[in-house]
This record gives sequence, C-alpha cells and structure tokens, in this order.
Amino acid sequence: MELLVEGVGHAFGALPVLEGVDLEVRAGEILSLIGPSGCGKSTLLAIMGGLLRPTRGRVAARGTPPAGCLNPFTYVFQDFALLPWRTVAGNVALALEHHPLSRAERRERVAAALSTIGLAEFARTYPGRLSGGMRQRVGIARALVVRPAVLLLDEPLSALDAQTRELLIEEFLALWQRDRTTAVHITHNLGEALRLADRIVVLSRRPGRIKATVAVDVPREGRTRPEAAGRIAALHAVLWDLLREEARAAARELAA
Amino acid sequence: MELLVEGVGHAFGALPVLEGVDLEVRAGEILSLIGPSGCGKSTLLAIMGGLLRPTRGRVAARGTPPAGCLNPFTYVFQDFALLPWRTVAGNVALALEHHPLSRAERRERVAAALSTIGLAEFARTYPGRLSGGMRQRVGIARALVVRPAVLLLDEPLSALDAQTRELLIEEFLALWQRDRTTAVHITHNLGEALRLADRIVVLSRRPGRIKATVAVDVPREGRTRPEAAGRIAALHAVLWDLLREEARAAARELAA
Amino acid sequence: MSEARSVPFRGGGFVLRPRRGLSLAALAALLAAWQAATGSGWANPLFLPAPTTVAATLWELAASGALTEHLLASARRVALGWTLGTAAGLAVGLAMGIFSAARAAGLPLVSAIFPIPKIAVLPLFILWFGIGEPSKVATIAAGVFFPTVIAAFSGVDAVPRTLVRMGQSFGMPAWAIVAKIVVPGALPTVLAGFRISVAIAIILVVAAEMIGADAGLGAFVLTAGNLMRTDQLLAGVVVLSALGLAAAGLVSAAERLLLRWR
Amino acid sequence: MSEARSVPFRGGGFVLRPRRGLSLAALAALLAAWQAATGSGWANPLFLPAPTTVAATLWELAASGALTEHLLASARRVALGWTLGTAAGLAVGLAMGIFSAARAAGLPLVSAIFPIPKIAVLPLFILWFGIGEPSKVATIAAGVFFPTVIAAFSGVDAVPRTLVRMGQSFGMPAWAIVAKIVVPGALPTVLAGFRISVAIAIILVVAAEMIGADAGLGAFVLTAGNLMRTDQLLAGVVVLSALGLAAAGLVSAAERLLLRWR
Amino acid sequence: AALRLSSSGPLFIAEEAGFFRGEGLEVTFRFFTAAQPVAVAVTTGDADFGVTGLTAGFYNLAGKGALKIIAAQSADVPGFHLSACLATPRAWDGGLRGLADFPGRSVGITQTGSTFHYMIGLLARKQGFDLARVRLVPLQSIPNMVSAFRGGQVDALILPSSVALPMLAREEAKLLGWVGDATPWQLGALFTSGRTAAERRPLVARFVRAYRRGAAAYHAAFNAVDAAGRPVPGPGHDAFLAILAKYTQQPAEQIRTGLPWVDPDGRLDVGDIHDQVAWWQAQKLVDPGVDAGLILDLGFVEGHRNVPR
Ligand SMILES: Nc1ncnc2c1ncn2[C@@H]1O[C@H](COP(=O)(O)OP(=O)(O)OP(=O)(O)O)[C@@H](O)[C@H]1O
Ligand SMILES: Nc1ncnc2c1ncn2[C@@H]1O[C@H](COP(=O)(O)OP(=O)(O)OP(=O)(O)O)[C@@H](O)[C@H]1O
Ligand SMILES: [Mg+2]
Ligand SMILES: [Mg+2]
Repeated sequence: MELLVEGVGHAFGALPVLEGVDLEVRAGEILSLIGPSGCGKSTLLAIMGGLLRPTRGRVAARGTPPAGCLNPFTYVFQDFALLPWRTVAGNVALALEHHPLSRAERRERVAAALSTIGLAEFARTYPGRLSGGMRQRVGIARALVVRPAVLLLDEPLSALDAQTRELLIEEFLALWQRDRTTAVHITHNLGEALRLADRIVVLSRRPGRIKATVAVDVPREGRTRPEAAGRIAALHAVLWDLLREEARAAARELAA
Repeated sequence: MELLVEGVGHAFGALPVLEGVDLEVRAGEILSLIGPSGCGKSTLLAIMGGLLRPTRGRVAARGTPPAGCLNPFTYVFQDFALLPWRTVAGNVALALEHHPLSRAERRERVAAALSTIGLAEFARTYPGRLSGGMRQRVGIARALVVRPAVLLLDEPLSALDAQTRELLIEEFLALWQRDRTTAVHITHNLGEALRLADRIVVLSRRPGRIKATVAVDVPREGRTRPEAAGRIAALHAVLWDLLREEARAAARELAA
Repeated sequence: MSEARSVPFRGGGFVLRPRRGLSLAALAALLAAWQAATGSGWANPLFLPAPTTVAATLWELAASGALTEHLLASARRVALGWTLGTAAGLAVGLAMGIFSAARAAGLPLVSAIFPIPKIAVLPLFILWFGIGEPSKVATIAAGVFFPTVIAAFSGVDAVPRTLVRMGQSFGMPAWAIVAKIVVPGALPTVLAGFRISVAIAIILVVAAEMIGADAGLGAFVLTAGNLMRTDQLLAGVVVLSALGLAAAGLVSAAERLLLRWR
Repeated sequence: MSEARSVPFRGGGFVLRPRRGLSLAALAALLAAWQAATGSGWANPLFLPAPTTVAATLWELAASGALTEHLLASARRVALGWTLGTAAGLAVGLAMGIFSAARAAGLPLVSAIFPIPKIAVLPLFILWFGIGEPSKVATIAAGVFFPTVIAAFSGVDAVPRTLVRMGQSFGMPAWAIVAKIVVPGALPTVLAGFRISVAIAIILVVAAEMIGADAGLGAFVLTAGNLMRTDQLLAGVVVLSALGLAAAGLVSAAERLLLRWR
Repeated sequence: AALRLSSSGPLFIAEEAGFFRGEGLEVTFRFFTAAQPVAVAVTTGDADFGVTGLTAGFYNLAGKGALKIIAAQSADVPGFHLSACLATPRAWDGGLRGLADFPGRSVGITQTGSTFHYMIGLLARKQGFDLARVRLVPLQSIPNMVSAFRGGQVDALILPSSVALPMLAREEAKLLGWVGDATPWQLGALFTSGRTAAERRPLVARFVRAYRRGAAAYHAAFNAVDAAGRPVPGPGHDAFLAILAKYTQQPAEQIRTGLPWVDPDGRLDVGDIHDQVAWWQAQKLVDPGVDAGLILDLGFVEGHRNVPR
C-alpha cells in the first residue's frame, strides 16, 4: 500500500507542531523519518495512521492490503503501550482476539512472534517484570502478529542493545522481503536509518517541516559490505549536517 | 568517589539475573556498561545506588562527596520516572526541595538545568504533553541539578536524536571536566560508550556476569579526531564480537 | 492505479468534555419526571407531592426563616463531621497504604466495624459524646471515616512503585515521599472517595439529628415524617439534595484544580 | 585512602506484605478492648454488654436455630441487592466514564439523588415494590448503586488514554476496547468501590428490614434496639460484622486474583 | 428530653407560664425524634428528666434500675381521640368492620414493643381474640405505615389522630374505633434516672411540682368535657394552644384535633403500668426479671390511682 500525506499541519492548542508536510510513501518502501527531539515525528506518525486528526491537510492511502493482513495500519509505539494486566503472550494476543482465527492458530502466531523477538520463555510474565528492552520487543511482536500492510514504527529499537537490534533488523528485513510491507520508521539512529530506509526524510525543528529527503542509493543487501562503506559514510555526513543546522538554529533561537 | 561492587548476585524469585559481579568504579571515571537486553544492567545499577538489596554480595563506596553535592548517588532512570502531576520545572525542583536552599537559588538552578537540556520554554508543561525525548531530557536535568558525586545513568540518551545526543554529550563532558563526577553509564549504543567511557564493561546474557572489560585507550578529547578513528573502530569491532558471541549463544540456547 | 482514499480516522473518543447545558437539562428532566409522575397518579401525591407543592412549602419555610436555620445547623454539622472523619480517615488510610503492619491490623478492623449500622450504636454515641453537638458530629464523622480509609489506601496502592524508588534515589525523606509522591498519586482515588463520603455525610445528618436536635434538616425531615407531612418531608429532602449537589460541585472543582495534569 | 563503606540502602518499603498473625491479633485486640471497656465501667454495660454476655446470647440464638434463619434471610437480601445494584451501577458508571453526554447528564443526577436519606424514600419503595422481598432488595440495590457508579467512572478516568489509542490502532471494536482496556484499567478503583459497597449493603440490611420483615438480622437488630435488649442488639451487630468481614475477604480474594499484575 | 408532641404539653406550659422558674429551676428542653433516645439520654445523665410513651424498650431499660417513673403524661381515655384503628376500604368490604375482627388480618405497627403494639394487645384482651392470629407488621415509621396501608399491603393500622383524621376525611380509610374509647390506658410518663431519683430528691420534687401545675393548667384548658363527654375548650385554651403550636412546630388547627388527656395532678394509673409490664413479659418482650414496683417512684405525687395492694 501507498500513503499520501497532503498539506498536513498540526497544532496542540497554541503550539504549532507540524507545518505543511507533503509526503508520499511508496508501496513497499521503507521510509525513515529523522529530526530533532520534539519536532513532531510521533505526531506525524499518529496522523498518518488515523489516530490523530490533523488541524490541516489529510492523509490518503492507495492500494489494498494483501491477503492475510489483519490490521492495515499498525503501530509500534514509542512508549510501548503494553497493558500491565496482561502477560507478554496476552499483550501480543490482544491484537488477534477480535479477528476470526481459530484458537490454535492464534496461539501459534503468538508463539512464533515471541520466539522471533526472543521472549518465548517470558510468555507468562507481566510487563512490570520485564526490562525496558524486553518491553519494547513485546510491542514489536504485537505489531508483527497482525501482518500489517503499513507498519508505523516509532523508534522501535531505541531500547535495544546493538546486537539485539541487529538481529531484529535482519528479522524485519526478511519479513519485509516476503510481504513487501510499506513502513514508516522514526529513528534517531542514523546508522539504523541507513540500514533500513529507501529514503530518509529529515524534519526541521518544531514546528516540523520537511527539510530534505535523502534517497539511500545503495542496494539494501549491499549496505553492510565494505564496498558501500564510503557511500554510506557520505550519506551519514549529509544527514548529520542537515541535523546540525537545525540544532544550531535552535540554539541560536534559545540564546536570543 | 569510588564504587566497589563485591561478589554481587541477584535473583528475582527463581529467576537469576546477576551472578558473581566484581567491579571497581574508580574516582572520576566514566564506566560504560553494555550487554544484551534483559541481562541485568538496570538491576546492577539499582544495586549500585542502594535502591535494591542484592541477594548476594555488597556494594561499597570510598571517598567523600565534593562540596555542593546534594545527593551523592543520583540516577537517570531508563523509564524517566517523572511525576505526571508536576510540571517540567516542578519535576526538576523535586530533587532540590528537601535541601536547605533559598528559593531564589532553587529557581535559578532549575532554570539553568532546563536551559542546558533545551526545555526552558516547556518549564510549565506537564510530562504528559511532552515528546519521548523531551521527557528523557527532564530526567537528565533533574539528576544534574543536585550536583551528584556518582551519576548512575540508565540509557540516558536512548530517546534522543543523534544531534541532541551529541549536544548533551558535550554538555555532560564539560560538567564532568569541572566536577570529575564518577559515572556508571548503561548504553546500547557502542558509539556513545566509545565517546564517553574510560572503560567499557561487557555483561554476558542473563544471568549477567562480567564477560570482559575493555579500556578505551584513547584520550577522551581526541576521540572524534580523524587520527583516532582507526583505534576506535578496532575497539568497536572488539565489543561487537563480544556481544555477538553472547547473542549467538542465546540463540543456540533458544533453539535447543 | 486505484483511487486514493483517506486513511480512516480511528482515534478520538474516550475523552470527556463538559457539557453544561446537558447537565442542567438532566436536572430539569428529573423535575419534569417528578411532576409527571405525580400528575399521572403513578406516584401517589400523598407520598410524593408534586414539585410545585414542595416548592410552595419551601417558599413558606424560606420566608419564615426556618429553612435558613435548619440548613445552617445541618450544614455546620456536615462540614465539621466530614472534615473530622476525612482527616482521621486519610491519616489511617495512608498509614494502611504505606505500612504492612497498619494494613494487616487495620483492614480486618475496618471490614468488621464499617458494616455496623449507625442506629445500633446510637446509644453508645449518646453515652460517649452526650446529646449535644459532639454526638451528632461524631455520627457523621464515623460514617465518613471508613469509606475515606478505603479510598486512601486503595489510592496509595495505585501509585507506581517506580516513582517511590525515584524519590528514594534522590534522598527524599520519608515524609517528603509521602507528601510529594504518595499523596498526589493517591489523589484521584481519594477525590473519588470524597464524592462518596460527602453524600454519606449528608445522608447521615438524618441519623445524627435523631439525637436531641432542635434545628437541622435531619430533625426536620424526621419530624415531618412522624407527622406524615410529606410536603415538608420532600422539601427537606430537596434541600438535602441541593446540599449534595453543592458538595459534589466542590469536589468537581477540586478535581479540575488538582488533576489538571490528566 | 579512606575506608570503603557500604552504600546506604535507600530502597525498600512502600510494599505491602500480608501478615496474617497481625490481622488476627487486631481482631483479638478489638475484643479485648471491648471486654476491658465493659469491665472497667468506661462503657455502661447497659449499652455495651461484655463480649462474654453477647457470646452467650449468640450461642442461645444459634442453638435455637434463629440465628441461621436470620442470617440466611439477610445474606440472601444482601447478595441479591448488592448484585443488582452493582450491575446497574457498573453499567451506568462505565457509560459515564466513556461518554461525555452520559457524564454530563448523569453526574448532577447522581450528586442530587445519592444524598437522599433512605428513610425518606422508603414509603415510595413500599408503594412501588410492596412490603415483600422486592422492596427490601431494592433498598439495598439503591444504596449500592451510587457508590458503584462513582467508583466506576472514576476508575475509567484513571485509564491511560495511550492504551485506548493503542487499542484503536489495532482496529479493536469499541466493545473490545471497553472490555479489554477500559474495564481492566478501571478495575482497581472498582474493587475499592466494592469494598465500600459491600459494607453499605450490610448497613442497609437494617434499613431494608424496617419494612415489615419477620426474619433477618436487620429486623432482629431493630427489634432488639426498640426493646433495649442490648445483648441481642450486640449479638446481631456481631453477626453483621462477621458478614462484613466475610464479604471483605471475598473482595480481597478478588483483588489477589485480578490484580496479580501489580 | 422530650418529643415535639402535644402530649408533652404540660412541660411546655409549665415553662412558658413560669412554673419552673417559680421553683427556681432553669429548664432546657432537648428534643428527640424517637422515644428510644429519650430514655437513653436520661439514663446516661445527659438529660435529668424525660417524657415519652411507655414502650417495652422503656421497661427493659428501667427494669435494670436505670429509670424511675415519677408522674403521668398522657393517657388514653374515652372521649379523647388519640389513636384510631383504621381499616383499608378493601378489608372493610372483606368483613373487617370492628375491633373484634382483627384475627386473620395484618396490622401495621411502628415497631415491636411500641405503644401501637401494646394497643393491639390491649384490644385483643378486651375483645377476647387471640393476638397470635393477627399478623403484626412492623414498619418503623408512620409514612411507611400509611404507604403500606394505601398500597393494601396491610389490612389495618393504629394511627395518631393527626394522621388518621385527614385520611378518614378523604375516605381512604374506615374507622374501626378509637383505642381510648375501647380500652383506656396509661400512655406516657414523666421519668428520671434511678440515680437522680435516689440522690437528688428535693430537685425532683420541685420539678414535679412545677410539672403538675402545668398538667393542671393543661387539663383545665384542654380536657374539659361537656355533659355528653365531648371535649370543650376550657380557660386559657387559645393561649396554651399557641404555646403548644410553638413547641410542636405545628399549626394550632392541626393540634386541636388530637389533644390527649392528661391527669391534672400527674397521677399515674399504677395498676395499668403493672398490667403493661405483665403483658409485655407474657409476650416475652420484657425481661421476666423486671419488677413494675421498682420502676415506679410514687413518692412525688400524691393520690396515684389504682395502686395495687
Ligand atoms: N498531547 C499533547 N498535548 C500537547 N502537546 C503535545 C502533545 N503531544 C505532543 N505534544 C507536543 O508536540 C511536540 C511534538 O511532539 P512529538 O511527540 O511529535 O515529538 P517527536 O518528534 O516524536 O519527539 P521525540 O523524538 O522526542 O519523540 C512536542 O513539543 C510536544 O510538547
Ligand atoms: N521487578 C522485577 N521482578 C521480576 N523480574 C524482574 C524485575 N525487574 C527485572 N526483572 C528481570 O530481570 C532481568 C534483568 O532486568 P534488567 O532490567 O536488569 O535488564 P537490563 O539489562 O536493564 O535490560 P534492558 O537493556 O532491556 O533494559 C529481566 O529478565 C527481567 O525480566
Ligand atoms: Mg516521538
Ligand atoms: Mg534496563
């Protein structure tokens, strides 16, 4: 599926958070969204998935969800949003319970998702007894289990160690190869964006506007190879400069 | 101040989380702690600061807190732990209110901390209306405001974009230059560890044991210079391998 | 290529907005239903006189000054009893929320004493507090005490323990943790408890004024009942209701002020 | 180099552990205080007979079978009235927690009707429900209804809205959001409300059995009170207390079961 | 301690006419809304004297030495219509026509052990029916009783005239008879605590003296009868009625119709009290150990009537 963001602006009361955002997320594309803290990334994602009504503009979708998709627009939330009164398995099952699946299939899907994220042995543990990274992984499992058409990922790997992150990135790319899920991915890790994204959108400081769109013009499979290191480093530098400009401007504003 | 972790082990009920951890954090040192998700990093930090009683071993401290230090062992929590009913300024002030400071000084310190983290204009906002990264920065401001002798940082920059992180790292290093605060710093960002740490301790998967201690043998000021890039990359590779081993072993265990 | 359709909006809802007009309409509807019930004969006017009749009675009472006298006497008792019962209830309830020993000892006592009907212990109240104001205030305070205790310790139970650990990590003294973390965290539940306890305090003014009261809405209502003056009885009830509405309004105002952060 | 000292432990506390022995000791202390009060003459034995006297009376009642009869009659009314009042209260309270319109219309009605003393409306209850079981059950149900409504909507207010948004993002239908997110999130507050409402139900058995009851603890206590037979009165009160303890035990068990995650 | 009822009229008149002040007594009234707390308040010493109806509860409390009856309050006597026996129209049509027709029917009373309960008992004795065959339904309050009566939940009631007369006027009820006409009895009394009666006799004597002057004035004003035995206004009628209106907070018009008979000298029908205690004991509602003789302190009023040998 394809997402079209048309002239979206948003303000929380008197605080303008987004202004004039036009964006097209192509079918099967992974689009990373980066920008300074508090610039409106999460807000934009909420608008894209129909969870928040923008004060201006609209979001449209084109195409039909693939067969087997239970929830076209699916989130991984920045703050995980786990139900504290449900176990890990219960939290993942929540996404399936209102769909007509057999008990066995539901159980199977949950078990598969939990073993993907490496929490099978914690299936019956309550979120309050998990570490931060474990909670985040439960949120990921819950999103994967519904086979989404568009994944809306809000810093999905922020609480994970480098190695677990790497494993999950590989898992995710394998899934993506199979289903060609469209994904919008917020991150503050440039390396992660450069691993995953087809294009990287840089937002300005609040109120967030699109400052630049950077295409990652290296085939995804080749990005970890030594040959690509130069190009990746160059892109990294470009993004870094774009972000620094914003930070400098923000600092100047503060000083004034 | 100096911290001595002596034979510390911990279990939550039947779940062993830490085993035989011996560790010395030298005065004025920055020690980074890395390890797979759920291996017991946060648990170890809680034990080090006297918030959790280990089932085995003990933690001792040597030295006296410097003058002006209001709270020797101070945390930045992984889940921020902000009071939702206090504004940003109120949350930061909380750390000062039970100390004999004049009103004016308290206000001044809070204002200074908020401008350090770039949230001066959100002083009167409630945490529920902040973005994830903004919340994390409030937690950092609250810790800095008491001039700690030992800072216990649990993934303090995980929710921040690269650029904001860089600014805060610089701020932090400046403060550290002045006060020579001892710091234990949990991170899952190897780059961050390699920027900040004197030594990096790698924990094994759960139950966490010390797997290796890697000294970062490049002067801190020189680490971003091109000359150091090779050594830093080598260290990065070493750490990466150490972590990968753990992840592989975990995966093997899961498969079995 | 297929048509682009707006992404369906799924958010919203589950957020409450005040609708003052509707609140007034609800009260008006209550009055209208009452009027209709008496008009249609569904409720016998002997037991439920029409609101117009009751209004006339109220007007007479107000004109004679009796209404003010009764209202003031009762309102003073309610205010005093509620304040005492709430203060004691919060103290005990917070202790039961914080200390295992207080909880273990207090919970069975609360569970055993709360369900004792007030009228069974009126003689004891007279014995201990006499027939003056103290026994009336004590009756109301006793009725308010128990629900407040329960609300307070349940509220404390709901405070996330990570916030308490945070306070400890900053070396906050225990009293400061209680005052700045436990109490504000328990506040939403405590305020819900207040909503219940103000209503109970008003209900109990009737039981309280069984004991040698000259003036007071409770005594007035009881006397009206004994004499089968249902218009006076209902007039008294309407005033008690209004008192309840006013008290609930105060709780709502407190919520708006103290729970702004939600 | 200075000595290494253990880092002071600052955590712990603010966590409740059951202490069964202490709970039993508290009840024993209550009995002992009662015995001491009557022995010392601080409480006139005319109004507060010694526990031994009351125990003897209880024993007689139990032996004659009267106790079982009264207890069963009342327990049935309490159970039925509580269940009806709770069901209605939860339905209305949840609606008031979810819908702005229900809250706006319901809150003033609840605030106005809750504080009306039961004795003022008993004649209406008799008229509408007769003097048989229905009016008794209705009295208890009405008393339980209001605190339950308040607990329910306050509980819903406490559910974090981010969890609701999560449910919506997964396309959960509204009923599923209510059943799986709103209700479980409100449960701690609702269970605290149950603690209050079971006690109120037991208190109200006395008011309910004012209406022409032959059997029942309330009728028994009322008669004993009218006859100034304080030993029987206290015996009845002790049984009501025990009923309250049992009901509170059930609520505690429900909490242990349903709030395991805390 | 007292209730706001016209049967406490002698007290109010004694106060307003200055009889208490004449004895050097400063009297403060404490009003209650039910009989039981009045007795409790006198027992605990919160009030020195009380006047209320004589109930089984009163006798139980008094029987423990807590209370002493020292003078009369009101009594049911023929011609003074205090308490009415009413039947619902349906029961009337079904054959409940007189005071002897109660068996097999239900009668609403306030409380077990109340004066209403006793009156039914009295009627049973007088009319010779078995009380066990009457279903007594305690309803606690007058509105409850009237409500049950209106709804046909009970067949009959005994009600104070102030409530009964309007119902009769509206033909919502049929009159079976007046209790006073059928079975006169001692309804209420002035009493004090056992301690006061024993230790402060001079005070009690002064109080009773003033009370009797009030009773005499009351009797003269309200209890005069014409040749046919019907009440007629006596001296001071209107002034005293105004006093009662003030204390009972009722319109004078309403009080006038239900003024009880009060003995002008505060003399008790002692024999009747013995009867009452014995009957309650037979009903197992008063402890068998209660001795009517010990409840009474007859030393303050001369000429009590019907004193058993
Ligand atoms: N519910 C809300 N009410 C009011 N203001 C809000 C609310 N949610 C977010 N904001 C404000 O909107 C701005 C953008 O928030 P958002 O969460 O979109 O930032 P973000 O780009 O996701 O930041 P981060 O990287 O720190 O998560 C912030 O300044 C925040 O204060
Ligand atoms: N309160 C608790 N009760 C029971 N088990 C707990 C509790 N807190 C943590 N654990 C368990 O202890 C283990 C280690 O948790 P900890 O939070 O120390 O991990 P961590 O290394 O900080 O992980 P992360 O990087 O994901 O934050 C986890 O397996 C977790 O399930
Ligand atoms: Mg965000
Ligand atoms: Mg952690």
